[in-house]
Amino acid sequence: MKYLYYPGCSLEGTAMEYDISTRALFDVLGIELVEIDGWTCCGASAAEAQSELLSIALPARSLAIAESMGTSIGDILVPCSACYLNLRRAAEETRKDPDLLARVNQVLEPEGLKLQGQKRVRHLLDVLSNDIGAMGLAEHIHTTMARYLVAPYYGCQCLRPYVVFDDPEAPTSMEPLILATGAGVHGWHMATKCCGASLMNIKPEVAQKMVAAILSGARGADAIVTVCPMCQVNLEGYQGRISRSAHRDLHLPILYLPQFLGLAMGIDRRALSLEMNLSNLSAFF
Amino acid sequence: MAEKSGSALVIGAGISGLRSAIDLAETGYHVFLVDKAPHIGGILEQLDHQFPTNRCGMCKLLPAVEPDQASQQCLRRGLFHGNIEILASAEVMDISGEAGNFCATLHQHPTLVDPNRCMGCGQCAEACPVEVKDTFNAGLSTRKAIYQPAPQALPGTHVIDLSACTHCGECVSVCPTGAIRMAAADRKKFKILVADEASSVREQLQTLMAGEGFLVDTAESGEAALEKLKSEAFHLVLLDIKMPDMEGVDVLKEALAVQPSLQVVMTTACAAVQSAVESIKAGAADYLVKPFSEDFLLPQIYRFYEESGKGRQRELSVGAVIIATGCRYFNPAEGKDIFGYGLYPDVVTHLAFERLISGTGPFGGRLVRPSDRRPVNKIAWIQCVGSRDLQTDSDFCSSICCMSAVKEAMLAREIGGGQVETVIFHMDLRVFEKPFQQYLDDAKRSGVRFQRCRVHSVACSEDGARLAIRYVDMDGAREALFDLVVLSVGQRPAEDAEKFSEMLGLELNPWGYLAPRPFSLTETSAPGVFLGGAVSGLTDINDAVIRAGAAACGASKAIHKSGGSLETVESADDGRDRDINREEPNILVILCVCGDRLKALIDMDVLLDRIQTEPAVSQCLEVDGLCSPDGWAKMLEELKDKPVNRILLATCAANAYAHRRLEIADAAGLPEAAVQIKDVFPSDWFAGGAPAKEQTPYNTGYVERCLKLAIAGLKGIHWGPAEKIPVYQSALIIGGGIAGMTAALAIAGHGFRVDLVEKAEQLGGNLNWLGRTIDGADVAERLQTTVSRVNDNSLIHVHLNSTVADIRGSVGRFQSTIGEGKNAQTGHHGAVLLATGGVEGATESYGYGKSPAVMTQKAFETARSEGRIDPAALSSVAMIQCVDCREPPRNYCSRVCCLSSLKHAMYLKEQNPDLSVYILYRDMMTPGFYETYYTQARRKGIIFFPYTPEAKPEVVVPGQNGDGASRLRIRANDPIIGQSVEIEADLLILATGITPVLPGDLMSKLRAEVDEHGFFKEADFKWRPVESLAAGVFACGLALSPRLIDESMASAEAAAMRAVRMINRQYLTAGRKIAVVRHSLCSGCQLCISACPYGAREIDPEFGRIEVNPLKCQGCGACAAICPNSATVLAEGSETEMFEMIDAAMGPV
Amino acid sequence: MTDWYKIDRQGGDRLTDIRQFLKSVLGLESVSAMLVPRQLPTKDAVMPSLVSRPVLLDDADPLAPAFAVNSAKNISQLTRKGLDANIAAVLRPCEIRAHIELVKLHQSASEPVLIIGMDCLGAFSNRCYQAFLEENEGPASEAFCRARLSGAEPSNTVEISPACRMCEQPIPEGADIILGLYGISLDEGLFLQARTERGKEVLDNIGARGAKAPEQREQVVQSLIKERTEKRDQVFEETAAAVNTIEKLSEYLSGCVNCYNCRVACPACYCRECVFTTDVFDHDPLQYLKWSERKGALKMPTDTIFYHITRLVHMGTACVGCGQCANACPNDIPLTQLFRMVAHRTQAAFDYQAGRSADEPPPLTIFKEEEFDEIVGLGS
Amino acid sequence: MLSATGSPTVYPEEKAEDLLGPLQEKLCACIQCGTCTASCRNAHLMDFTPRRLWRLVLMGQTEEIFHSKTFALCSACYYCTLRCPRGLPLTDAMNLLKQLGAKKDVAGYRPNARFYGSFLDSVRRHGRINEVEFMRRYFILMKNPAIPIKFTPLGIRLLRKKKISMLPNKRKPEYPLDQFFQRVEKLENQQ
Repeated sequence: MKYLYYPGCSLEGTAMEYDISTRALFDVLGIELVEIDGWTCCGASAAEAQSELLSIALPARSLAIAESMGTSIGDILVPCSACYLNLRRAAEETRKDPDLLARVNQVLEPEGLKLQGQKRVRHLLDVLSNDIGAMGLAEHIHTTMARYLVAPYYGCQCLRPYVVFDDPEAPTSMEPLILATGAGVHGWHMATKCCGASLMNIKPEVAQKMVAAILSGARGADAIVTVCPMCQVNLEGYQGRISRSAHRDLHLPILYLPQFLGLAMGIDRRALSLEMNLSNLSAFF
Repeated sequence: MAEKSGSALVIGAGISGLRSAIDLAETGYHVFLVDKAPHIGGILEQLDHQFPTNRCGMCKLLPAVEPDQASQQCLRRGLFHGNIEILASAEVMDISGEAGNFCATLHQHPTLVDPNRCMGCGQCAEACPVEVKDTFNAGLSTRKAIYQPAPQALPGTHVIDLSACTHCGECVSVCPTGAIRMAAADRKKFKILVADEASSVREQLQTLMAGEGFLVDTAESGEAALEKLKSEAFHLVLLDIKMPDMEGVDVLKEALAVQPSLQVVMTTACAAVQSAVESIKAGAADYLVKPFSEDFLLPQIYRFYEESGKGRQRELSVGAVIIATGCRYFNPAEGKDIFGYGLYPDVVTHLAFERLISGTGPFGGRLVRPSDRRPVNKIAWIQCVGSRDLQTDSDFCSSICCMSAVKEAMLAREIGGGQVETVIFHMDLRVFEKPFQQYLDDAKRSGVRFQRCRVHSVACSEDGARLAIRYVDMDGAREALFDLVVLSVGQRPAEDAEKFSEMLGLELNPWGYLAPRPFSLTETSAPGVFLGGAVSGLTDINDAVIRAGAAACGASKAIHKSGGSLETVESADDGRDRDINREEPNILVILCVCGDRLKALIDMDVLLDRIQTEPAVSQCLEVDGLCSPDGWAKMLEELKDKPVNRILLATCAANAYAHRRLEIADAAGLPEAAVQIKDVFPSDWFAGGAPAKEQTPYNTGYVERCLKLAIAGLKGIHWGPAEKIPVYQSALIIGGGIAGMTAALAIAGHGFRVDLVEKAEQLGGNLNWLGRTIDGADVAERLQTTVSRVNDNSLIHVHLNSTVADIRGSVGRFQSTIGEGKNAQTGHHGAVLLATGGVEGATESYGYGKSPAVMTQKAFETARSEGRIDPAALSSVAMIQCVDCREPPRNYCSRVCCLSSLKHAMYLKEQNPDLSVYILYRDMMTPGFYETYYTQARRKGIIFFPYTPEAKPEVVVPGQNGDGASRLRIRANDPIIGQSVEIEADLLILATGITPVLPGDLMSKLRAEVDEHGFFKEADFKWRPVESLAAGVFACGLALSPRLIDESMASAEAAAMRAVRMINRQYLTAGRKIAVVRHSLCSGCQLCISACPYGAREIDPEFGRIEVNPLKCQGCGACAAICPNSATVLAEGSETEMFEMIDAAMGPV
Repeated sequence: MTDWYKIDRQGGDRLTDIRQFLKSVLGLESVSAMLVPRQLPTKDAVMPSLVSRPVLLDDADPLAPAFAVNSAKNISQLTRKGLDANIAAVLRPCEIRAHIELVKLHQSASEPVLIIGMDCLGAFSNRCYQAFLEENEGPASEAFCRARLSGAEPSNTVEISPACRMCEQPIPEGADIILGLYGISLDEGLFLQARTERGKEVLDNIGARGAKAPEQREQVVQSLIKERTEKRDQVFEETAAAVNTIEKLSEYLSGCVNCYNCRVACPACYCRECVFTTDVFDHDPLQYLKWSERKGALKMPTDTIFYHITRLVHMGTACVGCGQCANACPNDIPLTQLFRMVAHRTQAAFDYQAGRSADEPPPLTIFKEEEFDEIVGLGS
Repeated sequence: MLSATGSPTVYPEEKAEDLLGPLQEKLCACIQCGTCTASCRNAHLMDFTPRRLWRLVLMGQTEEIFHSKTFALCSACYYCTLRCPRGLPLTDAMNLLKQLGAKKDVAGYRPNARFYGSFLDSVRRHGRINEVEFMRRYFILMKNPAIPIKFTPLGIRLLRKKKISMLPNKRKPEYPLDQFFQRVEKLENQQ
């Protein structure tokens, strides 16, 4: 099995450990990730706030490259939820609107690219839960994680607005994966509540309150696992400041899902880049 | 009884189906009433309370004139009508042929219980080990696999739920009458082939099913399976969807080619469910998901086994078909489930709530939470769940939920003694029918709270004890806690809609409902096939009953047109009319002794001795085993030539025999009333609860007392010759608008003369100025066709420029004076229909009359059609809804105005997209599929401002207050932005609604009532919506209430059907249970006249005596109760009889 | 309408003034006769009499504490079949109320009758009235009147009837003309109140002159009503305690001999033939034996409790509390207390008051969608 | 401002600029039910609730809309879009407002616009985002010394973890997209 791989900018920078652990995980699973040649930024939340066409054309560029890489490799796998949504949106909107597709292709044409809409855009969580599944993972689990109670945090953009692989309001897809490691699932109400996203840059005081509510909701759990670099950095980057303003200790380990699964599969901690996380992961060393 | 040749098929025995069936049966046709469910009544079986009375009232569907045609008993218990054959648990598989000559193929689902033997004792259900969710109680409780489908139905015949029954046989062994058939012998002949690659599956299934006695063979590949199917016949194949050598679907197709009648069930793993669903389309009977548990699998196998039994197909020849299969409801657990339905047990649908508060419901009528049975203090209703929601593909309104929520909230408050807090979260309140607004006001007064918003979500409260509703008010998002949340779930099309659409080539609307033709609510594109009730969109009871009447009318016309005779045939005298009043009571007592069991418990000699001393008893007959067909037949045999005039059948479980009373009566040559079936000992005497032997004297006394009570009652049975009143076989219709003309055509279509009286110089009424309907149908064209059909019909006599000057008489015999002066004619009619219509309401509000720019909707419509409106010359138009409406004194919604405004607004916007249109409204009344026009109007950019009666818009007319402005100015408030806005408009269109035109003098001469707004007062708004309590007087169209054109026409057809039923015979037969006056005792206090709800009594002007009209009298007994000295009595139930019965009941034990 | 008129004292006592007033009314062309309590010439009895010769009104005595018959029954006799003349009737408030009930039951007509209502001072039972007469050696109406108005006991030996003692409606509200007594000084002459157009016309025609309302009256009347209401409620309480089981009720009624006097005396009992005298209760002789066998002993006559309960059911909505039932009972059964209590509660349940207004339809003749929810509703 | 003057808005308004046209088209089926407001995690921070904002859009109140902070506070969680009973693309509409806010250079929205602008500049230059460069440019644009300070602690931690580097990363491949952006701009301006 092979997937086209779109890491996205974050996974080259602030979320390197997400990239590293994802690759490590798939390596153990025996699945090849083929990085899209010369992929470019998806536009993040900036493009859509500046220009409608740009917000489609930017991700479309990477999609078109992916298509040019042939049909032998399967779907496009995207770990970053923001990239996933932007790529997916470009794919869906151009499929619905032929005029838009034509305009996008007008932009792409000078580079010798053409978007045809052949590739499916899949989120990492989608692939893990549907293509591999808890059973598929179980074969590779060597270390029980029974000591841990884990709070699955889905965030927004892998679930919404496109309802693809899970209930956008009450998602459950992470649960079998966590359970497969032997760990327990922390039942909570915050699993889909927005982390504040780019508000953290623009209105940090607002976003930090949102994160505080999420961290409070996870009390009792040993860790939160995420599937989005934005969520990850927002949840772990400001724990000190948030604890101070909430007058409560809200520190909590935050891991990327492949990091957590990787631990259960016995992958070396360094190969999962656990040391790069901003939150204190001593409980997992 | 008079009979008419011709028969009809009514599919679906809910309210609508029942109404159609009874209408047709009363008119004399034979009706097959088919329902998939094992009981009749549809959803009404589950609803105890209906708005606006908060009670039931279904019995009002029963015939009121000639009441003896049907058993006058609670319809939720059952319907027994001589002309109606009820086929429960049956499904229509195919219909072929044409109007007047259809052939319908029926499949009878097995219930495994013989209804002729089952006495409803319930011992089987006690013994049954299988417990499943009780769908009757909306899943709030459980029931057994063998169960009584509706708790109130009589006799309480049980059925087996084949999807749950494991065929363990426990019930068979406890059934005292051997009513349950679960013979193992036939299973050896039922051949099953298991085709699966996995040997483990093959072995599991083979062991399991062979263990049950079936003949099982296996195949490991598709090729092998086909080989076996080619060589021998199988009944059932369990086929894996993925065979090693070929796709399961291909195996299926080939298998069906080899054995077309083969039942193939696909087996599949979870992941391949999608392809399993596709295989159904390819002809598979069903699919099952692996892995199977035994408990799940066996019932399914048995289901196929039982369904394949012989004699399940039946063919019916009918002249017309009415489809009244109702609708389904939205399942809020589907999709996003934002309200936590299925997740939190205290989130229920409105149907479940009805069961929850029902006395026969899971909690005995107590208002408690399903989760923990604790009392409920605060309830929320969430409206528009799966309605008016594009997210759930429901761009329609479900029409009934506003009122049902209001009703439920009022009931909850009543049950809770006013302590229960009730909040309804709603969008628009759709109070679009005549009594709705007033009911809503009552609810507000009684303390029901209303919150206008769309609820965002329901979640568990933080402490986990309650439900938190998240919603928005003008201040932003809020959260409120409740104990119970009721979801007003919207409609979804009937499961069968698509099937019938394919079967008969019927049209479906965009949401999958069977769609009627333009200008009709019931006619389909297939002649002879009609739609009734909610199958074409959910309706309230009133509407359903009217549509059912219209459908019956259409069916009746179709049968008549194709040669179904309207000649009445008198059936031979068979004792049913024997006058036993004049005979001394001479009673035969039949006692079922149940083998030796009764003798073991009582002293039979003593009993017989004591009974024989009763002078009225001529003979006492002991019989055995009435619950067996043999015993029953033997008993009937014994009755021949017995010189008795009354029969008492004494048994256990009398209810089980109630519907067979006529058999006994016919066998003995007696009227049915002369036969009584009574319980004289408790059924549990024979079911393990038998009392000890030493109690024999007590037991004997017990039976004696029961017998003597029954004998005393039987002595008082009154069955004389029924009075027959000759009928004028023609109808008078007052009003020549669309309703009057439609009714005239419908009645004339049955071959009767009609006098159609119109006061104007031309026919057509309001249709003369209406151009188009909102759905674009051409009104003028329709009017023209209708007028010429009326004029061309030789049976319809049109009197233009005429009124009815005087009218006398009552049902069957009205005499009228049509016209005045020397042109006056005298008319003789059996029925009178008022179709006098309505006019646009007058107003002085909002500057009307002060400026030509302020006009009514009618004025706009007229100006538009005359080309006096130039949309291009306008830049801004405002409309105000509910002008002088929906508040006292005109406290009703006029139904048509919102649609008119939308129609006008969209017209203007289409003609001139730059034109701004503003609609100021209270609640937009776009029920049903009209909702989509509201959506369209918004999409076209029409801007809507809601207002409340407390803060109405203000209008400043140019020149007023010394104002120099050239345009109208309308000031209103926008609640969302919380600020007032001012609209400058070139034109202001006022929706002033409809007021009725009903001649008061004629109404009082007809003894028919007028409601407080001047509309015709229905005998009952819901159940008898087109007739007056004064029999023989009907109304339709706007005289009844504000309505749209197609609704007016439906009411006209419904009224015509009822009228035809009055005039289609030469004589009307009075009921036998009616009141009589003993003039020698009467003091003339006239209390009885006031007390009679049917206007059946009046003072004879000649003798000053009180007279009873036998056709109008319903034998209710109100007169007898109010008369102090029994000067008026009911035919049955005089004091002497009552005293005797009381005396007997208080006798020794 | 509440216009007051005054007729000045003519010099004699109040009874003389009243007789003078009645004569002037009978003197009107529009009044053919007058029904009024009158001393019978032969005996010391006061009975309603239909007087057509004005001079005979010198024996009229509407102040006499005698109440042998509720005159509403007499008016029914006079008007039921239609009366082609107009009469006047001098009535007590309870008689007026009974009359109104009978009109609603189509047993009387209101049009031919001009009603002159007397403020009611109460009356003795027939037997006590005889004792009163003996005590006073003559009618002594004036003395009775003075005693009652001053609050003193009119007799040393007998009390006025229980019905009157608990009567909280002593003012003849339904009359055309009210002859006022309460709160009016004896020296001031007659105070008359026109309650209807018709009454006003009569008073104008006889030359009565308009006057201010008597000052004290309202206060006197209100305190009297308050006192009587308290008395009434006390009686209700005692009676309820005395009949609250079927055993106690049968003891209460044990003196009944089925003479049906109470029924005959009752103004509201209007049936041409009572159901208790029809064949319904004409039991088969064997039936009595059967009952006796079942119980061991059968009290005779039978059906006495049933009779009274039936009357309570039939008349409970129309009972005006005049007390004639008890007055007529030969065995001194305190029927008035029982009937008033039951009637009061029954009428309250229907928000009805017997005799209050001719326009109120009797209970059970109208149908209300919503009523008695406590009985038929879901909350019950 | 809306509530300040108390004088009513008069309709129909003179259409100054057809800025809101495409937005109104997206939203005109709105029934003002408020599901968007109840869905929004940030609604309590907004001066106008989303429902009110959409109403203002439909009523053409350009000035009020762009005075409002509401659209700037949208974190694009798509809850409102998911829930809207009319199925309206509300998050897209918020984006459109952000685009308009940037185009109009609305004062209250300027920091956001510059943040996104800096981001896209970086993308335009390198094809992928260079976080350090983009933040630096953003700080310079904002000319507010308080802003970089707010980000410093996180920046230092990221540096320490070697997730970002102050030096241009030579190892990283570059995919300049300037021409691509120019094509987009050109095409968009044609519309």
